[in-house]
Amino acid sequence: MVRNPVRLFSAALLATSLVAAPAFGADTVKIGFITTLSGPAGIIGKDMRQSVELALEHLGGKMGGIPVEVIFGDDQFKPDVGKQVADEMLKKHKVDFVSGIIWSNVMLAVAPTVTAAGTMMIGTNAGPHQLAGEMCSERFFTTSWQNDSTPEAMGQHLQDLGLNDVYLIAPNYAAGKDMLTGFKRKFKGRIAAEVYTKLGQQDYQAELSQLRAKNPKAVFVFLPGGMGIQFLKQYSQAGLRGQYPLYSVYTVDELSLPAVRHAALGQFETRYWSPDLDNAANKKYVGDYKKKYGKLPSFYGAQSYDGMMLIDSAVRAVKGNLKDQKGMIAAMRKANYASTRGKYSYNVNHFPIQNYYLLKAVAGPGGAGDVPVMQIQKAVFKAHKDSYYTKCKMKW
Amino acid sequence: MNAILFVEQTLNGLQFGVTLFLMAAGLTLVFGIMNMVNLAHGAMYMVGAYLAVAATQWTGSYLAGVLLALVGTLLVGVVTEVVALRTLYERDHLDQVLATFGLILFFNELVAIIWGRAALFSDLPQALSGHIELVTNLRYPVYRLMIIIVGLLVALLLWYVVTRTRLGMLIRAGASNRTMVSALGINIRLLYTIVFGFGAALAGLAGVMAGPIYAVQPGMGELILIQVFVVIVIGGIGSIRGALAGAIIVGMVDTMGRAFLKPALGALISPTAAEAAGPALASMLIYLLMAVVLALRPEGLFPARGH
Amino acid sequence: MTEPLLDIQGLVKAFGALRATDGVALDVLPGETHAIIGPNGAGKTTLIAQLAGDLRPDAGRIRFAGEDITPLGAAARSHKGLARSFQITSVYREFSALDNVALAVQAHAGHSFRFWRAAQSEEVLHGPARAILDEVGLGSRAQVLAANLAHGEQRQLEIAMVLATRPRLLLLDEPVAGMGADESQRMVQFLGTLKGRQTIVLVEHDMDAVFTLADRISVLVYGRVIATGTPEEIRTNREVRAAYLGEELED
Amino acid sequence: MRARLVLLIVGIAFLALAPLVATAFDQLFYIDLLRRVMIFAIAALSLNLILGYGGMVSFGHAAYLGIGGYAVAILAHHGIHNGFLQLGVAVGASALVALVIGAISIRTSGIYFIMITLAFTQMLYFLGISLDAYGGDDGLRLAARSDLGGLVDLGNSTAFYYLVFAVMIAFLYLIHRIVNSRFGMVIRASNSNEARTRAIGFSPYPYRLAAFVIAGAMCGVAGYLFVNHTAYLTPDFMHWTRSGEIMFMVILGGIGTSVGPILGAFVLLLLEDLLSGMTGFVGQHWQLFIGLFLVLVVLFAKRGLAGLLPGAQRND
Repeated sequence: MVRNPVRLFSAALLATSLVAAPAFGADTVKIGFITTLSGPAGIIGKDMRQSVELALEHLGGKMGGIPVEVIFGDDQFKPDVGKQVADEMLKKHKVDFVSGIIWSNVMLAVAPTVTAAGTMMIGTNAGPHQLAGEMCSERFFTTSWQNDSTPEAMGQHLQDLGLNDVYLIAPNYAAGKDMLTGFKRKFKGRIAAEVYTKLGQQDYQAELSQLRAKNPKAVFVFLPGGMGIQFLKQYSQAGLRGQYPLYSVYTVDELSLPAVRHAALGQFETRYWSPDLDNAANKKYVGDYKKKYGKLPSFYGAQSYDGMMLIDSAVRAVKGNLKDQKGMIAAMRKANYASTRGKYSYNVNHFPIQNYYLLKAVAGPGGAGDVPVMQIQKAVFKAHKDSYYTKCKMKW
Repeated sequence: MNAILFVEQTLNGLQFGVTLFLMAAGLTLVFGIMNMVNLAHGAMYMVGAYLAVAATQWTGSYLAGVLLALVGTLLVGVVTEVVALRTLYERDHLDQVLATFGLILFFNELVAIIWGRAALFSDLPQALSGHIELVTNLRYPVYRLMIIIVGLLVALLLWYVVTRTRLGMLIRAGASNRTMVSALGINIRLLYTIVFGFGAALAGLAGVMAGPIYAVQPGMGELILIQVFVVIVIGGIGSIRGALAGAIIVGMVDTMGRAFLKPALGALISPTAAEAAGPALASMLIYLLMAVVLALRPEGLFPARGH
Repeated sequence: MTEPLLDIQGLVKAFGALRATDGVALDVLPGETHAIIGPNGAGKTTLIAQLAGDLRPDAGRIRFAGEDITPLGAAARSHKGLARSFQITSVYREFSALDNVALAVQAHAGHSFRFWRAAQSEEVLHGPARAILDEVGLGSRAQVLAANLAHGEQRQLEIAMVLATRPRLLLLDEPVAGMGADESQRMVQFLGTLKGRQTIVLVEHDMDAVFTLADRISVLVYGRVIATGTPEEIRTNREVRAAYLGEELED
Repeated sequence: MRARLVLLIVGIAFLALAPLVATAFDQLFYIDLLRRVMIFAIAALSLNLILGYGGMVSFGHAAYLGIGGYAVAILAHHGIHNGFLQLGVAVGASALVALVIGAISIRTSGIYFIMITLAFTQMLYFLGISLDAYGGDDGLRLAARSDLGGLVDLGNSTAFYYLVFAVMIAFLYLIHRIVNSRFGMVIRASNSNEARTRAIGFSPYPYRLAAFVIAGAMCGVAGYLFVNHTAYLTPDFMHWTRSGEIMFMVILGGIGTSVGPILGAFVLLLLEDLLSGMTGFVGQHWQLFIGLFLVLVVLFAKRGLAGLLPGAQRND
């Protein structure tokens, strides 16, 4: 069961017998996909992995006629492990592309390592502002978003509603602060309070008591993963659900909805994608995912599926000549593939220019007792560009 | 400062405190009596929460689910003690730390294998999902009030068992003088198993009650475990009284810190500086408290005598 | 009359309601072997602990060589010249006999913030240590791990460690406890050779040892000294016989 | 004893030759992997000084990994890349923090000591998270690796490997010297029998504190190397599970044995790498097997893995 002992042996043979690979038309396309597969966050990694596998199935296991091999790596939610796995992908497996990465801090450790080694990196979740701005690279693409864009959309929405006295809650760490900054970039109304909670905090009753004392008009939160599940349950139990409308980003998704259920009903999120987005690629992806795995995919999965499709478009454009990196970059810049979000284009920093929608958690097809589903209400941004691309010096 | 808000935050602190106490009681006894560092105590909390969800679904009754979960956690605790931990009592703390950390990984993965990595849905029974108006303008969730009451009842029950029963006499004797208990011809292995099992069941109870408000997911035990260690160390290891005092203090300090530290700091230093320092300091507060307590009283507030 | 080397006044130590030491007064003259005896629970262990600096008395004063040492801890008292053996054998089990004694020498050879040179190669430590091991009769066992020594040998080793600190007063807490008759006799013989050269406070249950070695004896009962005198005086003291020896005889 | 020496020499020779073999077979990844393992081995070695020899069970040793890392990353962030200066600051800051933590912690003992060292590291961890200027939780990217003035180019994977290797061997020797010196004898004696140590005239406190500071400073060096290895720093360096990992390497290898910590680091990290890279059930649930492995080691290899080596029955 050990990871490819045969390959190690054959690689050694190759190296010693100096059999050079043919100048073009590689025999396999190797992709190293790094995500978090162990620990509580492994649930996200699993969704991404399943989506990658589904993408390969849809591609018939081939990109541009060449068999594809994806090697999965577990970063354990630690930047240094992520970097080690990336090194392993590059130097041991000698992959042609590195893809995946959930967390901004892991991405900031991994992406420069990969691009500096001359390999292409296709991010499928984390979009830290550094990579969108001064650290942008021609070898780095992402199929997701820049972190700030989603809260910007929510800020814009509340601005459009003309709300005042909004209460903001986020964990006390870099992403939490970025989210609130992004929100405030578009929301110009009065802010009732800005509260930072402990990272990984479980109980929010103290914050909810403070919140009620302030009597705001609306609440905006960023509480990803388990924090969000806990917050939503407690928000609903405290009887605040009907009282103060709750808006969030990265807090409610298809992974957390089964655990939160009715406590999420009526919740608003902004996002660039939703399972009910109406286009052929998305219908095929969501439908087949549901058929294969028995539940709805999340945006993490959609981005990862897109990541594979983006790579496929590039490999096909250079007719399998993986040495032609310039050609592949040029192809990717066109975003010429059937994305689950529909047609989009790339900005100079290789981040998507795309729509952002307002979503609402509504009762599932099985009625009130069923797991709620996210439903698109309207587009808040059309062809939105992120706020950092001007800092990116890349020209094309 | 608003008086109602202050009362409400006090209740919140109390509620967090009693949850910590349920965890701390078992841990401090296992420490005090068997001289055992059990990092896997958090795993029992997680097992309790998972079993409650599973048993509630299976029986369709919340109460039956809770009872089954408690019995189940007790059994898991007893089996763990007999199979793995029993042989570790005579080892030093290091071996215990290593082995019980191994158990954490084991239980977390086991739960992930059985129930998956996704957080489970766990809801309140209808009867407990409302609020009551304690005094004018102070509405408090019924479920949280129930946690406070259950926690205080358990504390009372423990006080009775420890001070008024033969088992309690043995437990107290065991915490202060291990050799004496064995000299009395007591079946010490059985005593240990009983203490460990009930400690696990108490942690399970904490987990059962936490299920509907927190996320039921693998690794949920470790989030609370470190705070429980802080509690028993502040209280003094091996002392139930210390565990209760430590739990209430930590619960209050943490809650009040989160609620009032930033405004309080804002009055002292500039609001922008408070904005930055407040949340950071609130996260560190209980550790700061522990360092101060241990610097002044190296054996905690209520040391069990005779170590 | 000569100035006492050790002078104890009104020493009190209570544990809750129990006054384990209840106003003990005692003096030890230079060069004498002063035995402290008493039934179980008389407070001997508590007294020794206070003399050695492991327990802080609640009241009272301990003067050593004319100096008040009451506030000093165990290590500081060792440097004043007070050395103790423990009731339960207390040696470094994972070190060789020689290293055990060398450590005691080292403790009185300046500070130990020396990080590089191997202590085992330092003749200034091992030379004296070897000499003392020879003196107590363990010379041939120098390289044996303390854990592997026989019980009697471990007790001898402990005495060697005590001597290695070049003490002015030896506090010996039941030095023959748990020994066989032969071992016990050899230990008494050895302690006899120290008589006169060393001032010794001897706490002991073994009455043969006590009456063989002691110049004076103090009898401790319920935390108080009820009598002090020569072995002959103690043997004939009626109060002592009633309170102590009587019980002992009944055993 | 001879068998162990042979094993030690074989091990050192293996590590010395590993980069050459890896380069010959074009498997440069193994250079990075072993380098990371050796950096953790250095951290474990430093912990072993206080934990194994001094009996001080510090559950917060990752603090110095973090401080060493922050020293480099913060200086680099402000444009100071001089590797020697960075090293000085890393060691100095680690020693200073160890002095403060140690001064308070060493007054306690047993489980209290374990918990108070943990508490201090938790404080530093949360402090790191709230340091917005230095990336907070996202951490800091090292703009450039430490510049050692042409002595060693840390950008060169193999050269960096040999630097780490040299530091590890040097620390192994340094600790060997320390534990056998007068100072080391006091530390070990205080661990073995504290009452006896006081009775013969030592106050253990200053010696323990000094050992604590030395161990902190040595771990600061590991932090210095680690941040240069990952070229990235996060407060995660100081997470309590990281302290636990370092501790497990020491216990796993065999506490108070000279090469035990190195052995422990290699076994734990290589096993993690091996299991997590497997496919199927094992790969998906590899932590289950690591967990079982730890429990079994404790139950059946009482003196750690070093206790299983030939010649281990000797009670050193």
